[in-house]
Amino acid sequence: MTGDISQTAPILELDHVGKAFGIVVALQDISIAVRPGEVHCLLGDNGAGKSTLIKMLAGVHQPTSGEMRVDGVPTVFDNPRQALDKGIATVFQDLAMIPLMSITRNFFLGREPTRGRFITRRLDMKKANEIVHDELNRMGINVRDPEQAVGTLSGGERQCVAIARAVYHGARVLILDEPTSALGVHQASIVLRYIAQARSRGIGVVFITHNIHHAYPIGDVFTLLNRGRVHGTFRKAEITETEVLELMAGRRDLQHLQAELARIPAAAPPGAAAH
Amino acid sequence: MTGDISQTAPILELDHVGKAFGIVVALQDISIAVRPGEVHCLLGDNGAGKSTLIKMLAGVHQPTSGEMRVDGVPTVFDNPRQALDKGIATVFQDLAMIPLMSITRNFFLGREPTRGRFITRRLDMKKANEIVHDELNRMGINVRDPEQAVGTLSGGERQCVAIARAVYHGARVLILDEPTSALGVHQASIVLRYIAQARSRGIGVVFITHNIHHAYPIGDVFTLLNRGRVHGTFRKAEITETEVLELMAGRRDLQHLQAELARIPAAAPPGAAAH
Amino acid sequence: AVAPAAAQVKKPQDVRIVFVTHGQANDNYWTVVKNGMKAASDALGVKVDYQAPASFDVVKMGQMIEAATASSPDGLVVSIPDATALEAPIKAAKAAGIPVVVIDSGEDQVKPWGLDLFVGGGSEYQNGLKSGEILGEAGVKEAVCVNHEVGNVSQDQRCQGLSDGLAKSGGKTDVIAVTLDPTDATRRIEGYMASHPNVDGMMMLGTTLAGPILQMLDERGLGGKLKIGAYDISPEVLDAISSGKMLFTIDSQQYLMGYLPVVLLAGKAMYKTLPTEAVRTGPSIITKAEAGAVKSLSEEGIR
Amino acid sequence: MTMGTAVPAEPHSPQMQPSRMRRLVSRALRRPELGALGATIFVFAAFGLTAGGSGLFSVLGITNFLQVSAQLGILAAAVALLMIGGEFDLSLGSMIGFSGIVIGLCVTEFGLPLWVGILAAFAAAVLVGTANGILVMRTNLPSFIVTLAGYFVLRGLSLAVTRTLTGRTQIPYITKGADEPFVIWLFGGKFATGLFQWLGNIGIIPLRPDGVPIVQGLPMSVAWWLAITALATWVLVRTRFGNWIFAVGGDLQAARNVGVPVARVKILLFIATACSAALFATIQVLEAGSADTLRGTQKEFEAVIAAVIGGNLLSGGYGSAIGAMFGSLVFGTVEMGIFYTGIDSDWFMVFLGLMVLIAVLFNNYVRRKATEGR
Amino acid sequence: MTMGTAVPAEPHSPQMQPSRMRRLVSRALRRPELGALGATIFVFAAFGLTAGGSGLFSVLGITNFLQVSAQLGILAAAVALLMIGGEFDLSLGSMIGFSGIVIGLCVTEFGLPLWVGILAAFAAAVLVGTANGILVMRTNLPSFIVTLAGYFVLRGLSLAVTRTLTGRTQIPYITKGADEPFVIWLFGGKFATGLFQWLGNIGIIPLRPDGVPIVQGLPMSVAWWLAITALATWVLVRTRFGNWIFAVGGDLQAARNVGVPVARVKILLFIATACSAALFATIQVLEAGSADTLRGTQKEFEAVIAAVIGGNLLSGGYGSAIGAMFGSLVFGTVEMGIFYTGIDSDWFMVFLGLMVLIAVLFNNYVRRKATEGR
Ligand SMILES: Nc1ncnc2c1ncn2[C@@H]1O[C@H](COP(=O)(O)OP(=O)(O)OP(=O)(O)O)[C@@H](O)[C@H]1O
Ligand SMILES: Nc1ncnc2c1ncn2[C@@H]1O[C@H](COP(=O)(O)OP(=O)(O)OP(=O)(O)O)[C@@H](O)[C@H]1O
Ligand SMILES: [Mg+2]
Ligand SMILES: [Mg+2]
Repeated sequence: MTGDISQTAPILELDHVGKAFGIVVALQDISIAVRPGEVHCLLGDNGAGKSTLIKMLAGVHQPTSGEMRVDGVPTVFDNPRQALDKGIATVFQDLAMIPLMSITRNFFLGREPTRGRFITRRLDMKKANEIVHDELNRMGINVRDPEQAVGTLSGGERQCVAIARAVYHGARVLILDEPTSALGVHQASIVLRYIAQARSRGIGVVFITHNIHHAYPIGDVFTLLNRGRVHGTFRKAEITETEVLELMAGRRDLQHLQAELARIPAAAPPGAAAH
Repeated sequence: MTGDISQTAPILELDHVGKAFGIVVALQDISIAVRPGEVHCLLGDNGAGKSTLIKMLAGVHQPTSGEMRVDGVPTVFDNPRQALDKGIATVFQDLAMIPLMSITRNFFLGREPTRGRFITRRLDMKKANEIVHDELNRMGINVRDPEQAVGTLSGGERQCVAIARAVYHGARVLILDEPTSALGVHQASIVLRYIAQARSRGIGVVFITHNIHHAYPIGDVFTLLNRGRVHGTFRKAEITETEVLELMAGRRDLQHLQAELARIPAAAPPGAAAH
Repeated sequence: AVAPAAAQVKKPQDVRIVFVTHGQANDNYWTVVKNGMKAASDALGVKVDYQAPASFDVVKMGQMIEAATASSPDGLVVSIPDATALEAPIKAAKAAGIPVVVIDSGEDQVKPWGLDLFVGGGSEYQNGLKSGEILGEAGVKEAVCVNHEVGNVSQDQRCQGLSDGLAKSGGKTDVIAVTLDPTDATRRIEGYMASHPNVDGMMMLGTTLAGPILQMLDERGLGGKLKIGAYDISPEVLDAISSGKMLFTIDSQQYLMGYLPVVLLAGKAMYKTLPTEAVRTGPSIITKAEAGAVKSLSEEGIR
Repeated sequence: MTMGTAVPAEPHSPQMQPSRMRRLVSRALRRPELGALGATIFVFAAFGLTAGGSGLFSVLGITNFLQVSAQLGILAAAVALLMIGGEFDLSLGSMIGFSGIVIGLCVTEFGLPLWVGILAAFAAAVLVGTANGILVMRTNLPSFIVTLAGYFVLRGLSLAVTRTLTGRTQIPYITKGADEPFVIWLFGGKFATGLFQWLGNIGIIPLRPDGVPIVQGLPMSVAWWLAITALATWVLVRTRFGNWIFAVGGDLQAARNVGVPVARVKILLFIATACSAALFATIQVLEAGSADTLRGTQKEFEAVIAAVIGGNLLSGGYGSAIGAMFGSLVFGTVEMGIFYTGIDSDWFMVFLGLMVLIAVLFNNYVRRKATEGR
Repeated sequence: MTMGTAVPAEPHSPQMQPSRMRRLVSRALRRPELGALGATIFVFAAFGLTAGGSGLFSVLGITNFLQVSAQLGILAAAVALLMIGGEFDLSLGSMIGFSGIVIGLCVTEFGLPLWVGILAAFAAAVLVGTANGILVMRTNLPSFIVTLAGYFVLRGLSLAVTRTLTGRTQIPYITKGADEPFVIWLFGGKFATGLFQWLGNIGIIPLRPDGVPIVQGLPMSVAWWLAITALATWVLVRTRFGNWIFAVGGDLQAARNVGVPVARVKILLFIATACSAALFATIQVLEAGSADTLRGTQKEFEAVIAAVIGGNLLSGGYGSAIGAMFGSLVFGTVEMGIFYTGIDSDWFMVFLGLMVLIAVLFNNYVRRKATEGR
């Protein structure tokens, strides 16, 4: 845990930032930095404030105290559009999809490809459909029809669309709030590969997950949130997988936890016992 | 893979059941059985039809072909209420919560505890609040105020409420559609313990997850769905963890998958490499 | 059933006459017009249709006149609340060869547009003027005009007439805008009276609100203080006039506006006859002397 | 900076566990009716300043705007429940006219006693409400369009039937021959008459020449208003059914999935709304003594306005009956208050619109301050 | 049975990959306007049976109901976009009255040319639309209540200003002295006059005694109706802005989160709606030659009905402008058609309500069959 000053300059920085909803203080005194080419894992229990934190980075919420800096310049995002314009793309935990709209229209919402100019400027739906079809195929999702309403997709399919969209549009920072939670084994591995690719392109990634098997292989920096406060930031070199798991469990007694997990198969059902 | 006839009689059975949405065939020729005191894991890729299947069990969708039997009696659930009345409680993938309503009111929705009789019959909010507070505490969730709107909870907190509700009300069958997807390590382990407890009480459990570390320790029977069809049902005794993982990956080449996962840390970022 | 069939150009059962007016079917005034129309149609055995926009809407009315023209009736009966807006459709009907009779309002347009006949009372403004003069004679210094349709030209003209008529004897007039809801209307009037204690006269522009208003005045002990006039008649108004709670009401005998055009236009279709001069049905002022006599007729919807 | 220090996790940071007191306050501030209360206070203050001396706040003036608010409030309470349940009822106004006609025809044409007529009106309301509800639930059509049919059909039926039977569009003298003082008092009478007589005797209320105070009591509609608001609030806050109303309005699919009998809830709400229309009509008929096919025009609209001013969400799932009560009070007071300010009647609508907007903005401001500020 | 057999996974089960043809058909069947088309066909069939020989389907009759539908349709197209965007505009009807008054006053009181008056009306519309939009977005209040203020204020202003300036509430003879034939033709004239004269000459349209066919052409409002529907459809289906409209109506928060400029979209929608009211007013003023403070009453309501009949969702996020066109056609045809069937006008509203309901039920039935059946 030594301060390493020689690193690349951060793209995004939070400096003693806090966020309150009325009397509920969701975040307090948060300082983190997102650097290019680095995967920054946010760890923490349910309700620790991870989603609230990334919503500030994405321009959905505005901090109630402290300062946010983009490329070192103090910035306030009034809305997510401004964050997007700075190249910060986000996969929100609730996915931010319009159920009644088609996959393609959701995919390009706010960033529609157009054809022609001035008065004849129009959506290029053919191209858009093709892009969507290809991008989803790359993720192992085979949609019947890109003009199908998103509301009829399965939970995992919908999440894939949201990830593909963010990856496609994300230019400098990619924020992923539990992107793999609803994904199958195959799709999840593809998403992890995507993250690795983004990192190697020099994109800064903020990655939230509760799955140690997703977090440890890909993360470079791990920040633990607990009840709205930062409880430590660690580089991968300084920490083992077990320690990360301990962080993820909110520093609860891991022994206890593992004992518990071990107990489970022991409680075999009467039916199974009759075997 | 021998037929074992001596088992306990199933509570729920699907017999060559199919479901179509307009021209989209989501399920076809499905036959499964849910037995008391048994955890039945549904595995399958994203979009395989797992949620559609459990929605039929829960009375949300009606089969378009085939027969469903409860305790051996052919049954059609017109709505989820009828399933609930038979003791079948479900945690839906979209959680089925009303965001503007309080935690307590959501928890007891449709099963409200009342006090007094006839004209003076009223909600027993005090008792309800206490129950909710205790149940959530048991799951490791510390809500500030059970009268807080569900819409202000974090994704994981919300999922815990839905699980606690189903466990509390589920009398004979508990259906859980990716209940641990948004949960922290601690909360997830508690949910697994709950499932084990339910099993030992003789409750039949249907459990959907994409996490092998959650599925294998607890599952007694594994059914693989693929593109709307059952591709095999296996008892735990007949199958290893790796085989289950292979099933979960949709029988894709596991070697390939593991190679892929292994490749990820290799693609270390320039920043990290400078360390 | 009137004349030997042999002489007829057209049989009564083939005759169809269409009314298009600006009065809603559920307005008390126009319902009497309709009753007259119905009576004439039953008597002669001719077919009549009545059509009016659901709310005061002259454009819709123009479109209805066009629709009527399209169904090529043997006669068209219209009211003209807005001459500019209705000029084109009415002239088009006339041009299509349909005889047009004007009722209620629009006497001034009959000659210039080459229409066939006018059947109705005096102009709204003239009636209003008359009401003002009567109230003035009764000693009213400060009157209110209870208008349930602010913005409707004919109602506005009645209030304007009242104001000018009362001004002749030095009185002044205020308009109270109300709705047709009896509670709203009575409470507003009550509020107005409370803050304007000098009001001593009132004109109601219809009978719909008469009952509730009179009751409210009684309750507040204002009953005898006010000199009240109204337009149109209803059993309640007539009773009030008989018992002296109200002074008078202005009746246009609108039953005739429904009855006569049917008879006359049927005559036109069957015998090619039509009067040449306007038929005046009003205004007739009903006071205590006549009130009792017409009450039972009013209950039947004839007056 | 990147390398943080691991601080031991505090089990309870003080900010995350606000005190019981603050929690109670914050809970009170979260109530939907709070903003409406603010708007009410604002409206009274505004009229206190501009129309203070004009009699608006005299006994007569108060009775006056209370009566207007009360009648609207009876509708608004039911409409608020329906709105929380996520539906509309456009046929409300027509149902008022229709109920009045049913009572009138029963009494004057068929010679039945008043109470039978009233029962018939309520029976009709139950029928119409059931039809609305079943149609909405069966067809999945928006209630806007289903009840629109009722809007036209009921208004048309009132007219056609009345004209066929009586040749007119008004039915006068409904209460004249009736020998049912209790029924008339219950819906169209006054209460607290003793109090008002006493107030008159001690000189607080001016007396008429015949010794009767100019205001003889509060209209029964005020009592009905309070009773129905209390009932609606009880149902919403304290019963299972109330819980279900919030649920079906908040998320119909989720409510169905957890076992709420959604169809039953919505049908009952439509019935309640239609019955409030019948009650409104009964009160007006017994107060005015007559029925008219045009009664109730636009009331569906005003009731929704009152409910929305009172903080009920148009999109359903949130609101309160007490809010609707304040909303009716705001609307009724503004409507009557403008009269006392002596504004020219041509400008009436301009001021009505502005006052409603300002009241709602104030409502909004109060609610926002309460839930977000600090 | 429990012990299944592992079947090799088929890469493409045939049911999961419907043919291209079926996909196209299913896509067409998913269009929101399909049901409205069904309803339109139903209405025409119904009137063809009951009023076939009465002149409804003569050239004059067709022109007549087309004109009624066209005027409504101009509003309905804009209202459909606004509804898809998740908002309402109650001030629409008042805006019609107000625009007409603006044109009338400019011409008759201030002596300005007609086109300046029309420009002024549109400028007023842009202002009102902007105000509505900004208020809705700034305050987060439901548009119902914000535009309600406009509903009262604009109607009141029309009345008060007109009366102050002219002493009346009607402004006649607006087009009388105007020497602007093009402007008058553009909004209040007729097109396809040559065609109709020719049809008259060859005897398809009856001629008047003076040799002119009884219908001289289609009113320009029909051309405006088609043009505006086409424009609205283009915007919805083919532009980014259209995409944004669906998004803000479908889920405001999600749309904002992916970077849609929600405030701009909604404000523009309110402006478009107000402008459609100004266009409607211009057409009526130039056709009728007069303005009246009461014009446009209830049009906000009729436009919403037309849009809903046309398959637009009241809750936003789904619908089409072509659907709104069919909806207006259904409403206009029913309204005028009943007249030709010779039904007693007392029963008019009853039948109007039933026809609207049946049309919508039919719409619903068609849509359901199309998307779910098979
Ligand atoms: N709008 C809001 N109003 C009030 N409280 C809120 C609001 N949004 C979030 N909170 C509270 O802030 C806390 C942090 O929520 P957040 O969603 O950031 O958690 P999280 O770390 O993302 O949890 P999870 O892993 O379960 O998604 C929660 O306790 C939640 O109840
Ligand atoms: N209402 C619907 N209309 C049309 N298609 C539907 C509908 N509901 C589901 N589907 C389709 O059925 C398929 C199965 O969906 P389902 O939600 O059951 O998948 P799942 O196995 O639960 O996937 P996941 O693991 O991602 O949750 C998907 O391809 C989905 O697009
Ligand atoms: Mg979260
Ligand atoms: Mg699923």
